[in-house]
Amino acid sequence: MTLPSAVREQIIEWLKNGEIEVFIGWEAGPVPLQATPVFVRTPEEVDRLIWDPTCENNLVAFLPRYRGKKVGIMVKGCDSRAIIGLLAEAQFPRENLRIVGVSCPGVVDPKVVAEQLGVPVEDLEDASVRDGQVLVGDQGVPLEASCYALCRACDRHNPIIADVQANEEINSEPVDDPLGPVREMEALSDDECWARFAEEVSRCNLCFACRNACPLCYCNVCFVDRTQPRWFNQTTRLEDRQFYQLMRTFHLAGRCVGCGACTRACPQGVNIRLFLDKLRADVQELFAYEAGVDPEAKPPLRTYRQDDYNGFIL
Amino acid sequence: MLMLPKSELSAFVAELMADRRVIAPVERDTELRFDVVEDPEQVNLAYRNTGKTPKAVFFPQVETLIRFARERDRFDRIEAVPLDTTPTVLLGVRPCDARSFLFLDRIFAQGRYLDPYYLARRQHTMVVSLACDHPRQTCFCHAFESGPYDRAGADILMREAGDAYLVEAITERGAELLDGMSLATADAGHLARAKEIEENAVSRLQPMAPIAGIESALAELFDSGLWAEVSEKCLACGTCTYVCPACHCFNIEDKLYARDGERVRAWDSCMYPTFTLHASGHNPRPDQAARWRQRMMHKFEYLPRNVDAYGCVGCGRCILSCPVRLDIRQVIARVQAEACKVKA
Amino acid sequence: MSETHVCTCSAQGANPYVPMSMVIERIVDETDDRTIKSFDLVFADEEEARQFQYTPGQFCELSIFGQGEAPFGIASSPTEEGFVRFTVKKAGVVTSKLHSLKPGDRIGMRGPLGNCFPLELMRGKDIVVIGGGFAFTTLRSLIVYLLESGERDAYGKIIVVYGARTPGLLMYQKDLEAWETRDDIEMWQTIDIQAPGWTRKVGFVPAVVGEVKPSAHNAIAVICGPPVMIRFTLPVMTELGFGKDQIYTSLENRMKCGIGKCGRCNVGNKYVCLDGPVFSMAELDELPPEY
Amino acid sequence: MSERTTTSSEPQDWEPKVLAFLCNWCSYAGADLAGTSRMQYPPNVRIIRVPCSGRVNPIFIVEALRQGADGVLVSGCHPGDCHYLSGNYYARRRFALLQRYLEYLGVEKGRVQFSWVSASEGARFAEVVTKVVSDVKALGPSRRLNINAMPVPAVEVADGRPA
Repeated sequence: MTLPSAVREQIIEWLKNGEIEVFIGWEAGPVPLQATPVFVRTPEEVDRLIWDPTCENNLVAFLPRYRGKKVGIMVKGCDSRAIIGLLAEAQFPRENLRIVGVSCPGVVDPKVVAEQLGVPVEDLEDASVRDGQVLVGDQGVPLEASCYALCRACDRHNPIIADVQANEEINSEPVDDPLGPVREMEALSDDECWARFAEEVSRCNLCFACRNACPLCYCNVCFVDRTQPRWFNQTTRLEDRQFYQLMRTFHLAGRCVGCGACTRACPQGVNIRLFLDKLRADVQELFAYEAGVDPEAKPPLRTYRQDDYNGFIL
Repeated sequence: MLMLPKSELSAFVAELMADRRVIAPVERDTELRFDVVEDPEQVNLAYRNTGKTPKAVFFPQVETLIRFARERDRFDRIEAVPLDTTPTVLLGVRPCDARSFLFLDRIFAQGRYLDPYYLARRQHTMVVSLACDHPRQTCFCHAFESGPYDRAGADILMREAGDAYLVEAITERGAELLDGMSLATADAGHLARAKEIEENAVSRLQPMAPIAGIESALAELFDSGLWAEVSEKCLACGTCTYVCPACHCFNIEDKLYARDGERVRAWDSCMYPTFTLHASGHNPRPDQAARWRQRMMHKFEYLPRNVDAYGCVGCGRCILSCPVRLDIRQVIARVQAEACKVKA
Repeated sequence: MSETHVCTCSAQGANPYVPMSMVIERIVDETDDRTIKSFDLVFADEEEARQFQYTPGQFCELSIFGQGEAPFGIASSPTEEGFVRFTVKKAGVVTSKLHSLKPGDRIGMRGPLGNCFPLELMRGKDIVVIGGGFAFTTLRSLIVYLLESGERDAYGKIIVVYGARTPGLLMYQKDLEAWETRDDIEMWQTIDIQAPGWTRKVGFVPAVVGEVKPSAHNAIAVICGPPVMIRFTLPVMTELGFGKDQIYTSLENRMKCGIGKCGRCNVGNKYVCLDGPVFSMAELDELPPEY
Repeated sequence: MSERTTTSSEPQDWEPKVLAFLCNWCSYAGADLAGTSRMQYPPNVRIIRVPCSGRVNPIFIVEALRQGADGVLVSGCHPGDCHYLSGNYYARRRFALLQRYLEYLGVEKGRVQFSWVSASEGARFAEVVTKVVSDVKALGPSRRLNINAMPVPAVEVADGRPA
């Protein structure tokens, strides 16, 4: 679906008057039900931009590459928190950003749609999204039933930072409990936890799509790429998969904004949110902090209080 | 032409399993992938294509090359790893993937040095292809003078024929294998049904310009701005190279344990900055544009010049698994268009 | 190149990934900053020692088990029997570990790999060897070979220009001194800035080459050194009349397998490990600058 | 499938290996005092001196477990006593999260512990080490994250996982 004309005109104006050099948005992709990122530099290209529930990528992941440039960007509710995450960590100046926010009912997971219809995912060839339905041939699946699992637990449909809002706000409660899977895992015995962890990451290919799709994973050299010392072998043995997932997620403790980009990007369907959500829950509980809400707040591991939780110390 | 009723597939697999390892599409860890069959019932041939490629059967994502044992407090006793010579049948491979084996042969089984690990597995494995009755929207095997019913790379080719598969020996060793099995001769009805399915399959292919000749186009485009453009949305994750049946670049690393160690090779990817990073910090391919250029040049220019084959079979996996849906067909089209512009 | 010795064991179908076991016989600090050491290796297996034949310009993969492998040019000459020398600068994981080893320690070696300097082509010609700093390793192999192979007469003049930042950074000092006293080789050593006690040339390598003015007539030049040195030396060579097919260099790229399989050391469609490391400038002109 | 080390069968004389990261200014001095005062504590602990508990990167702790440590102790100055004023406060936040996270992933409670020990608390150091060693002993040899306790694939098939 092309953007409302008012929004298109605003983007064109930004491009024309030099407020931005490039606008990062989505356009229709080669695969149905999955839009693809597009980088618009001229007013003529603005017509390529779309918004609909196939726009799953968190475009904020591209922002750190455009340091020093003036950039326009489209963000969903969850994505907008990543912008705040970057602002809070002083990674991108707000004045160089022009933000178009869209309220998002949840993005479509083709695998879920295929499952609902009982067909291979490749057979969703003529699928489209219209009027709250995913249409495949003469069959339709309601949008609520087509979303990524993590979108069903979404409590942040609306952008919390934007210069322009492209559509109407959405006020719906999460269908699933956002912390449900975490609480389930917490209730397991340590043997079961370990087995669950191993099972989840045993599919990991170590392709690093999660890291590269994550807007907050902007380290110049990731620990897995370091050679002196060398921490990591990219050999997809279980121990390497566990080590990678453990350390990467922990490096996001207090920083992960819960946008789910990692989990959606994973070509192997590893539920990385299961780990990150635990960290987010603990950060909330121990330090009363939620990442991606307040650009002025100090990230919890960059500050302290004298009366912080001390109960775990011998 | 022989025939295998679908109802007898399990029995057929069981017969193969009697004195061979059978690797076929099976459901593992919630995905369908090529893996060792433990129970004939597990084999699932009703699929479009697997997410991962069966190249891993010959060239595993990670394998131990040598082991070293601790001696005099140092790890310096080298132990070679026995080669995997288990007689194996690789069953149900799509023709695009079967063709990729012929390509990989040109890398690992030709030239001045031979790769013993690959060679051992390859020589002891029979490839049974399953013609592709339902090409996907992202398939472009036909751009390589191939198609969903290509028999290249197969020892035996199976074809969908309704309630049965047509089974045909392509190579001598394929014929030998079939000789030992009691398959009926195909009847006219199934032959006709198979033909119908084949025609339907071919008609599903999306129009696409042939790849042939792209190598000369690419030769002119090393310094083109197009690489920065096409790679702009690339996340540099390397998934495309991991799912590619023709990508064969690898890393060799040592792993050390308390009592022993091993030298392993693992798939690597030209999409990673560390792929070409020198110890000095210098990187001859400093940005994602240079890495994408390498990916395209390697597949479509260097390999045709070096081993006379494209490093791509048109399976479309990279398009389907890309987290940002970067479509290699569009890049190919851009290259072809750009080359026309340069000429004009 | 026909004179390249390819390790016969791999040609016979043996496993090209399995290293030979080598014992470190001697370790020499080559520079006064102690970042560069020469390692003289001897074979643990006599049969492997007999089969190992190489030509100047070729390289080997050295491995420290548990740390990994890295490629190094062979610094000894086939004429120096009983050991294989590698001169290694401490830079990465493998080299750091290598520098911590002692005589008697074992390491792995695969090779010889790659092509070599164009010895056939050099016959009957003057040979100009230009080196800078740490990149003198395979040049030493070449010079020793030319002088000691018993066929000194088969080549014309040998002119060597070797430069480093300071006198203490010039490697193989004993060899340099010995060469200076000979009359069948013309030695020019240079340092970047004047140092106390230094009586030879002062100045960057390109400038010294300009002063020495080696004749391009019936000559072959081999240049190895830091990229910046090569970049500034090339115009000087052109001015002296050297054609691109008369100038050779040795490339380095990140390398793993060393046998043309792992796919990372390529420059265009050429693999440094298989088609190189020695390339003529004419060949490099045809290739993209990916090194 | 075999394992690299035979940790599964616990020999009678198995003794845990505990790695301790001690801050230079307080806990390391405390350990020193325990030693010079000839206080008894289990010899199972290997000490790495670090400038401050705040210097301890979580990856050090995980790497210790990977390399086969049965337990890890990090000890620094008491809150308010940090030589660098606030290093231990930052460390405390990090470790609170890490300890919970490791337990969440199935690493047994008690493998990774934290303490504050000052330079004058030799007896306290001995007490802490005694407790950590006895906790780890009760847990048995560490197998989770330990690369030596991972299965060794015999022949790699398909995607590199053991057949």
